Amino acid sequence: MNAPLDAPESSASAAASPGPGREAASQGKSLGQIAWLRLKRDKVAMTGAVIVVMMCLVALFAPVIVKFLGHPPNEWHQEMIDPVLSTANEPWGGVSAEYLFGVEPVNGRDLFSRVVYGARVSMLIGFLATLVSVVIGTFFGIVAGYFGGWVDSLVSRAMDVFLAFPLLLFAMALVGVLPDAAFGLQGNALRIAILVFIIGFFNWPYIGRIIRGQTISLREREFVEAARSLGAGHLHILGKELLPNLVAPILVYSTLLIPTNILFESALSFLGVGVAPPTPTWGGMLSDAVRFYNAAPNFMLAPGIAIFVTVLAFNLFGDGLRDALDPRTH
Amino acid sequence: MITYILRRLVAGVGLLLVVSMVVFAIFFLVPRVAGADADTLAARYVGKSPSPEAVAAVKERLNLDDPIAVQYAEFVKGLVMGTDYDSGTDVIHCSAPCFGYSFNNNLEVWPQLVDRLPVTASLAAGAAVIWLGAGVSIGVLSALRRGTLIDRAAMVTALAGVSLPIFFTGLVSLALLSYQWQIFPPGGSYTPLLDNPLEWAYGLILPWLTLAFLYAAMYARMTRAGMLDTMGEDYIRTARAKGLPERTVVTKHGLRAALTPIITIFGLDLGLMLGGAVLTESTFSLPGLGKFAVDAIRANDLPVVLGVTMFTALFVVVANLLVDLLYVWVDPRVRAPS
Amino acid sequence: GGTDSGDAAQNEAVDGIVRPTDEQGGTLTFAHSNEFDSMDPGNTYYAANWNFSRFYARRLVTYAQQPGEAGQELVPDLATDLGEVSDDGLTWTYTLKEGVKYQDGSPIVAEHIKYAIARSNFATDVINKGPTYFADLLDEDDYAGPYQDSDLDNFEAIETPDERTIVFHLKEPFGEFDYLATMPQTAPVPPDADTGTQYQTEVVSSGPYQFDGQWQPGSTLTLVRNEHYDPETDPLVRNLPDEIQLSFKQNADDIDNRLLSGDLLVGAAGVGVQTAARGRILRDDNLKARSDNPKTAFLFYFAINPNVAPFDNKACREAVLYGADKTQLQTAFGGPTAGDIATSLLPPVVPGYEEIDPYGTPNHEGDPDKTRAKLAECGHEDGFAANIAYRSDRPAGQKAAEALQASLSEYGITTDLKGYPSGTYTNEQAGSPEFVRQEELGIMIYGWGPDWNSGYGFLSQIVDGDAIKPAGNSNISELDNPEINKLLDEAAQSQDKQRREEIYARIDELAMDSATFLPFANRKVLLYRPEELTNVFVNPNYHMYDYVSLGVAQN
Amino acid sequence: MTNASPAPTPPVTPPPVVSVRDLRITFPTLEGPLTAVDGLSFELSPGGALGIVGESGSGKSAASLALMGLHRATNATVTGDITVAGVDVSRADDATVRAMRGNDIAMVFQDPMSALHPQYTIGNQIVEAYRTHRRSASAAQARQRAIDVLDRVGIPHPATRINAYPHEFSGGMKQRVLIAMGLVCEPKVLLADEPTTALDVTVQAQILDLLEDLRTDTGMALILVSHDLGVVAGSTEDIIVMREGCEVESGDVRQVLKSPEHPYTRDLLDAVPRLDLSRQERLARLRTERSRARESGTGSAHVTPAPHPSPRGPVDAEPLVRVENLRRRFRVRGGLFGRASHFYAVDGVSLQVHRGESLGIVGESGSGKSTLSRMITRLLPPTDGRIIFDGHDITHSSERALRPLRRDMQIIFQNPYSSLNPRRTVGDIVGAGLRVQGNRDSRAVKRQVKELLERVGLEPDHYDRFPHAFSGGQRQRIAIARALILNPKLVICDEPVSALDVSTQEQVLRLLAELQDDLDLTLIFVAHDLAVVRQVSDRVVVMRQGRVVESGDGDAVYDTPEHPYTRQLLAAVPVLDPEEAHERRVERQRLREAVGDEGVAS
Ligand SMILES: Nc1ncnc2c1ncn2[C@@H]1O[C@H](COP(=O)(O)OP(=O)(O)OP(=O)(O)O)[C@@H](O)[C@H]1O
Ligand SMILES: Nc1ncnc2c1ncn2[C@@H]1O[C@H](COP(=O)(O)OP(=O)(O)OP(=O)(O)O)[C@@H](O)[C@H]1O
Ligand SMILES: [Mg+2]
Ligand SMILES: [Mg+2]
Repeated sequence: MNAPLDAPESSASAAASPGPGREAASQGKSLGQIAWLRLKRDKVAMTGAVIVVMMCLVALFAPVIVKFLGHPPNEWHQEMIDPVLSTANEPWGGVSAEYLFGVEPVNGRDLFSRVVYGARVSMLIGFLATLVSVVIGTFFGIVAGYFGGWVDSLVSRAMDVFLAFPLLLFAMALVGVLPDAAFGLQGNALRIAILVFIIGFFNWPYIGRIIRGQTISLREREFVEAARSLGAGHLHILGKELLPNLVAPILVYSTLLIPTNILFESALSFLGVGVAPPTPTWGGMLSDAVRFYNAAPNFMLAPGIAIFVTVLAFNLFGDGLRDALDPRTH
Repeated sequence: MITYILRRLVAGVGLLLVVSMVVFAIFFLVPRVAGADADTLAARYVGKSPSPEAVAAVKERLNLDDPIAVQYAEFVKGLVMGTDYDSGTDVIHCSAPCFGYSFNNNLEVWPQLVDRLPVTASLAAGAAVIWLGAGVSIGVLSALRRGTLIDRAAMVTALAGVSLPIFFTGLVSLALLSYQWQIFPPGGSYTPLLDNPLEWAYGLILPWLTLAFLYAAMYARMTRAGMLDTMGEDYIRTARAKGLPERTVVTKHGLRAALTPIITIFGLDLGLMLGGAVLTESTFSLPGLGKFAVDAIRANDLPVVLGVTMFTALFVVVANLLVDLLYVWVDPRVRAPS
Repeated sequence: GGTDSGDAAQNEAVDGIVRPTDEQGGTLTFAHSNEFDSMDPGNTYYAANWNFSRFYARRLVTYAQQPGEAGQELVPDLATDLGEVSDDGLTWTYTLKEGVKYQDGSPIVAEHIKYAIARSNFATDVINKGPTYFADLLDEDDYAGPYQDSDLDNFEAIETPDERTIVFHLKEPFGEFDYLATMPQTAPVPPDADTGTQYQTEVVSSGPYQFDGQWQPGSTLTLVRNEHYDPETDPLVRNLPDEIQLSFKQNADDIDNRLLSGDLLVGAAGVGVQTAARGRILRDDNLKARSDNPKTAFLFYFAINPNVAPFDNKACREAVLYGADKTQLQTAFGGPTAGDIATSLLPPVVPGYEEIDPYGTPNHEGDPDKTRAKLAECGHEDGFAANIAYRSDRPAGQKAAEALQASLSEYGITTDLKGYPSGTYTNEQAGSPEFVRQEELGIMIYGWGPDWNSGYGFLSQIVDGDAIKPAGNSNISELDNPEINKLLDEAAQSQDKQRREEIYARIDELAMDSATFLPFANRKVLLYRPEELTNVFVNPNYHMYDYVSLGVAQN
Repeated sequence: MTNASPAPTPPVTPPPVVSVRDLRITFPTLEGPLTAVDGLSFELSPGGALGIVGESGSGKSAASLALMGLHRATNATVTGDITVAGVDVSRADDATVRAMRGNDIAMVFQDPMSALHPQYTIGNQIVEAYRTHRRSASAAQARQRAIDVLDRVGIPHPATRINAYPHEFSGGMKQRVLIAMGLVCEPKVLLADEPTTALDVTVQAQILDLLEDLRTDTGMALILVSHDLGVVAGSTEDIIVMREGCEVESGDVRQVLKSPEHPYTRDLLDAVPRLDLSRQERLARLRTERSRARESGTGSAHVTPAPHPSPRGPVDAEPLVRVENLRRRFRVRGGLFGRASHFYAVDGVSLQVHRGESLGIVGESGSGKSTLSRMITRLLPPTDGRIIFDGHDITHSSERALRPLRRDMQIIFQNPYSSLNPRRTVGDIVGAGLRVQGNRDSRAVKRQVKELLERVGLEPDHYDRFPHAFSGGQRQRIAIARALILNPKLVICDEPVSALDVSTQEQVLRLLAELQDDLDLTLIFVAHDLAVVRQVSDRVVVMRQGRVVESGDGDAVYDTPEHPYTRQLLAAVPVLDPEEAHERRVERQRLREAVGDEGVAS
């Protein structure tokens, strides 16, 4: 009854190498190369990838972009604002060649610059938090799956505990009670560190479960036993035999976790427990924009669409990556 | 069967206990690490301008000077057996499960939780019906029409659905549908079901749709993936070889198997959501548990935060328990030794 | 464009009574975006609730039912007259009217008022949300409150020689004692009905309306007529509607929309409409005509704490005062409809106010030269770093903090914004000197309104060195100037209104001179009165519509 | 038609019940269209039996599915004419084809484990098949009918077992259920696609016997698809040999098997392991072939033709492996709610393996062979007993203490797909042993690996490839190379060829024999296929339910089996001669009655 365990792998191989006499068709190409070939063919995923790369560049080169296309993100332009109504003098929230997305009500800050700078926080937190989740999740997942027994029980119960928490509430509460300066960090650096840690830390069970499941099925494969019979220790087996097989799921779930984390950060900012102002964040802008939904729709749309496009791009790419790496989808 | 349920129950209670410890530690220990002391905690019970005497009195009354372990034991005792509180005029009994009294309005937390549950439950139940219905049918359709225009359109919509922050969709739909065109009632419109079922539904349509949009998208994707997997299984071929009509093959054989794992996720989602659909309730100002919790967190109202968190954990644990039992029923393999 | 043309009609209810009537009937609906701290009249510190609770909790004294200055007059309510003060100023005596009854028809007796004050001021372990002026002023040493000491006779500072007489003995003279008698804490509470913190669920009414059954906090509060209320005993007309409904935790924007559409009659919090509705009202002359934009006695300012470096140096504080662009602060705060630019502590609506602007700058836009000079004087030519604390859940305050940050940054003063929940802001962060020092909160935004409309009511908590507390401190500038402290004491004890007002103006000057206050806005609120609302005027003490006067138009 | 009248041409030819003309099936793939079946034609008369044989991937299943019309609505392109029971499968509308499926022609699939829906009772699934085509039947009637067919296929207590779920049945029983499901509407044709590939020999024999019985009793026609000529030989009248989608030879079974015309058929025949060939004969044949090859200069390079010592080492010398009374207990959860219970997968096994010897272990699935092998290599700690390897008692040695000994004992696994790490290159996989054992000189490692790759018949420049680029046979060679790189004294082969095609199997066995010859290896060879074991072992141990039931000299066990179980195993092996197959069937019947019906439950 060992068929189900390695069904995907063996069916893929069976298709690739039909008979003993015939040479395999796709010889020489590594699975990674095959995946890349497939990915390249997936227009939608590639679009996602291009946008992701673009957004990363935007985040990275925000100062340069803003220098040429906007105004400093924290610079006030009250001349753009009607003091009585608090909204832009010009229609459409002041959208013009000078202010590409218009200006923020009340203080006339350049929305374009703020959206561009907002990408920094979102991306930074999205990536770092994912890294934290992946590291913790992979470690515990692999250890639980490989050693089984009480280790597995312990880790699995811990994951249950984490999954039973209302994550958002918890993060909110935690951000609220944590001190203002710690670990030699303070201000926004600390805030970001805390957010990264909380988001990352509370998301690890999702990836942990996947890795654990994969590890359990891998552990049953005979190559693990073969390694043991050669005298390999646990470290070798975990690192050299199992980990390479987990790279694909880790990669896929990372790309799918990043957008989730970006959304999570924006939700926290929206609820007012994100990065402190005036640092622009998309969620924070949205939460400010609520009050001006009718008078300045551009204020709401600019960060909203930015979140949407970024998250969508990551999702598209992640989806494509999953398909490309999945041996079943031929 | 009985032993199984008992075992699961014990495990659930254990889980709750651990959750309560962690939550308690975070809310009572972390602030202390961060510099708050018994005085500041006590001050939270006192109004706008607390006098030192008032603070001291509260501290005394709530035993805030005790070691944390003792306080935790008290808390658990309150949960299980209830606690007596001195309300001033006489001793009032906060009966089990007692989550203590809100810092803010001096009211027992538990009845307030129970009070807000119907809102959240209405929100969750309505949304769940929509998202399960829509998500699953779209997912099935997409899987069956794999690669066609319908499939692509459905999946792009689904991806959009999971990529849109719920507060954004909520806000935009409120701005347009409620305020601009006034098709739907504005945020915060909640009528209890028993008062007027029509009003109830009308007031909740927008939150339902917003919430369901996100989840339907997720479920459509999961269903599609599950259906693609199961429709490739050998037993589907067997069913076809029996001469069954395609509809039977898809629903009775394919969907049944594809839905089984979705039950787990649904249970977890629903459990978490019953603890408060935080963003939706905040966006639509629905007086449910999520909004309650957010307000409480903003006001640093620890007993309430603790209560909602525990309440949610309880729902998750119970939902998981139910899912486990349901699983036994839908998937006979679970009964077999693995 | 249309911001000027509608001015004629705006503010109609500030200067006069709109649609005056004595027609009874209808349901008066209120909605609150949050909830009151407690509906217990002895346990609340919200102006709006002091205003609202008059429906069911009559006090010894109240305000005349008039708009404008006339409305600041005190008139006896349950008492037959204003307080009668002894020559040494230490004893105040009130006599109750005859025939005043509770909702169950039983008579209101002086001892119940004594009891109400005992529970609200001396049982701070239980009832602690309201102010404790009585505890501070009464000549009482070791009374433990009615819950620990059920013998009311041990509470010696208040005497009730007979059922209708109540005598207060003070430690020191206090000229404005009648104002204290307007507080809801003087509303009578029958000891038998008192359930401590839970009294809020079944307050025993002494006014024209009573709770409709036991009320569950958080749910809609319905008030129905109190049969035993006798309008003859009441100086005010406050019984027009048949029923009053107050719902809580409503979405703020939603409240505005319902007000504008006439679904709802009053926004209970009394803080005016939100940004979104403000835009709509100000753009539409018809709507604008139905709005009022009264000044309030609420001041917004930044406290500059002299115990946090570099603000221990006065020149550094002055640099901030000269560097701030108040027009920017005003816009950030919501523009002219949200507040006038403030130049000193005392709000213009407080009697005795004198206009001064000790740190004035051209057009209020800041004075670069003076700022630089002061920076040089304090030894930081190129600026310095500081923190600005604000309430993270108050958007206007946050924007103001950002505005200050923006204008200071021009002088190299870099600031970090530190947001704290408003729920604990006064108690644990800005109001905790220890915390302020530890986190180096040099600049803190704060808002302050008087508990009653006088200089003492306004100033005593925020400039009095004796009022500095380890937690819940309101004097967050930590100003401890002996001269100010002395003047405050003198004002308190003086029976001479004229003299008191002179003193307040002097304190204002002295406090400003300490350079620990950067006042920037005297709040104004934009109120909207739906057409169905009758008998509307702005109460000059609470700075919102006078709730108990309101009626509902009958077709 | 019955098996009593094997005449190829009956006097009156009734119209064929299945006729296929010029069938062509093409699948679109990433590498372009793939023609899985290419111009296949055949006919099947009512009551006839047709065998379709061919190696894996030759298009057998694709063709079978086409008969059922199961390529409809997939992306496969099917051309040609298919007529089944009067229905033109390629042109009829969906409803007609559906009415035909299960009713006129029923199919039994390759893998019984996955062909049944896990969430419905078997009764439900059979009843469903019945009521689809017999709409007038009441629920009670359908249920009765299901019980009847279950009874017919030999499920004990069908009236109660009808409520069981598939996972509660063994593989053989599931296959019976599938057959019952096929029978329930009394189809004219039963199409069995490798119905026994996933099963043990004994179970395989039972299923084949059952099919034969059914055919005789009900008169339905049978199409039997298999890659094993032995399976087809005993159960069909006509045969088609397929290769790469084309028919290479067809005709009467006897004719084709006796005098195959096409070389491919001959290769297939040669590859079938022969039970009647002793190890000595096989060794002799092998050696002559090799020396012949060497003379002509085409053989593998560095072979020392050291005359093989006596196959059995000196009896008095200390054996390389001594196992005493070894037991291994496992915990099984008794269902979802029950308490856990214990059972012994290996229960008191004692055996010895001498240096240079090769010991065969046979037994059906679950008899504890793998558990035993894993205990000998200490991949699994034993519960009881002693293991002495090369003079060391390793029964309870720590992993650290074992590490140096691991050089000397290696294991080759059953499944070449799961025993190679798909994410590591061949070089890494083979060289792992050296690296793990502390050899840090990567240049030397690489050289050694390349040499060994060549030795096992792979190209040295396969070094950097990943396993997925190799066929099953090639993979097993990699696995062999991995096992040999440390020059072990003992190699345990746990069913190294049972996942392979007959022809590949032959190549791998040949390689193993050569290596043993050249490197003086001691082998433990585990298999469930008796014929395979016979060819490679000096001594044979027969296991059943964790115990050794018989052991002894290889040829002796085969020629004069003592234990009835051994006899039953032997009788179950399919043979190529249809006449002999018939005799064996009778013999099996007798033995089954003697041993009892235990086989069914396995
Ligand atoms: N759905 C499909 N898509 C693409 N190629 C397919 C598909 N089904 C089968 N093939 C290919 O068609 C060829 C014939 O497959 P088929 O399953 O008929 O072989 P088989 O003879 O039954 O082999 P086995 O003995 O392994 O079952 C193989 O090369 C296989 O990879
Ligand atoms: N880890 C385990 N836990 C529980 N039971 C096990 C475990 N490993 C093996 N078994 C059981 O022990 C018995 C013997 O298994 P083993 O794998 O040794 O059989 P085998 O003879 O190798 O069979 P096959 O021919 O199928 O490989 C089987 O019933 C199996 O289910
Ligand atoms: Mg096949
Ligand atoms: Mg085995």
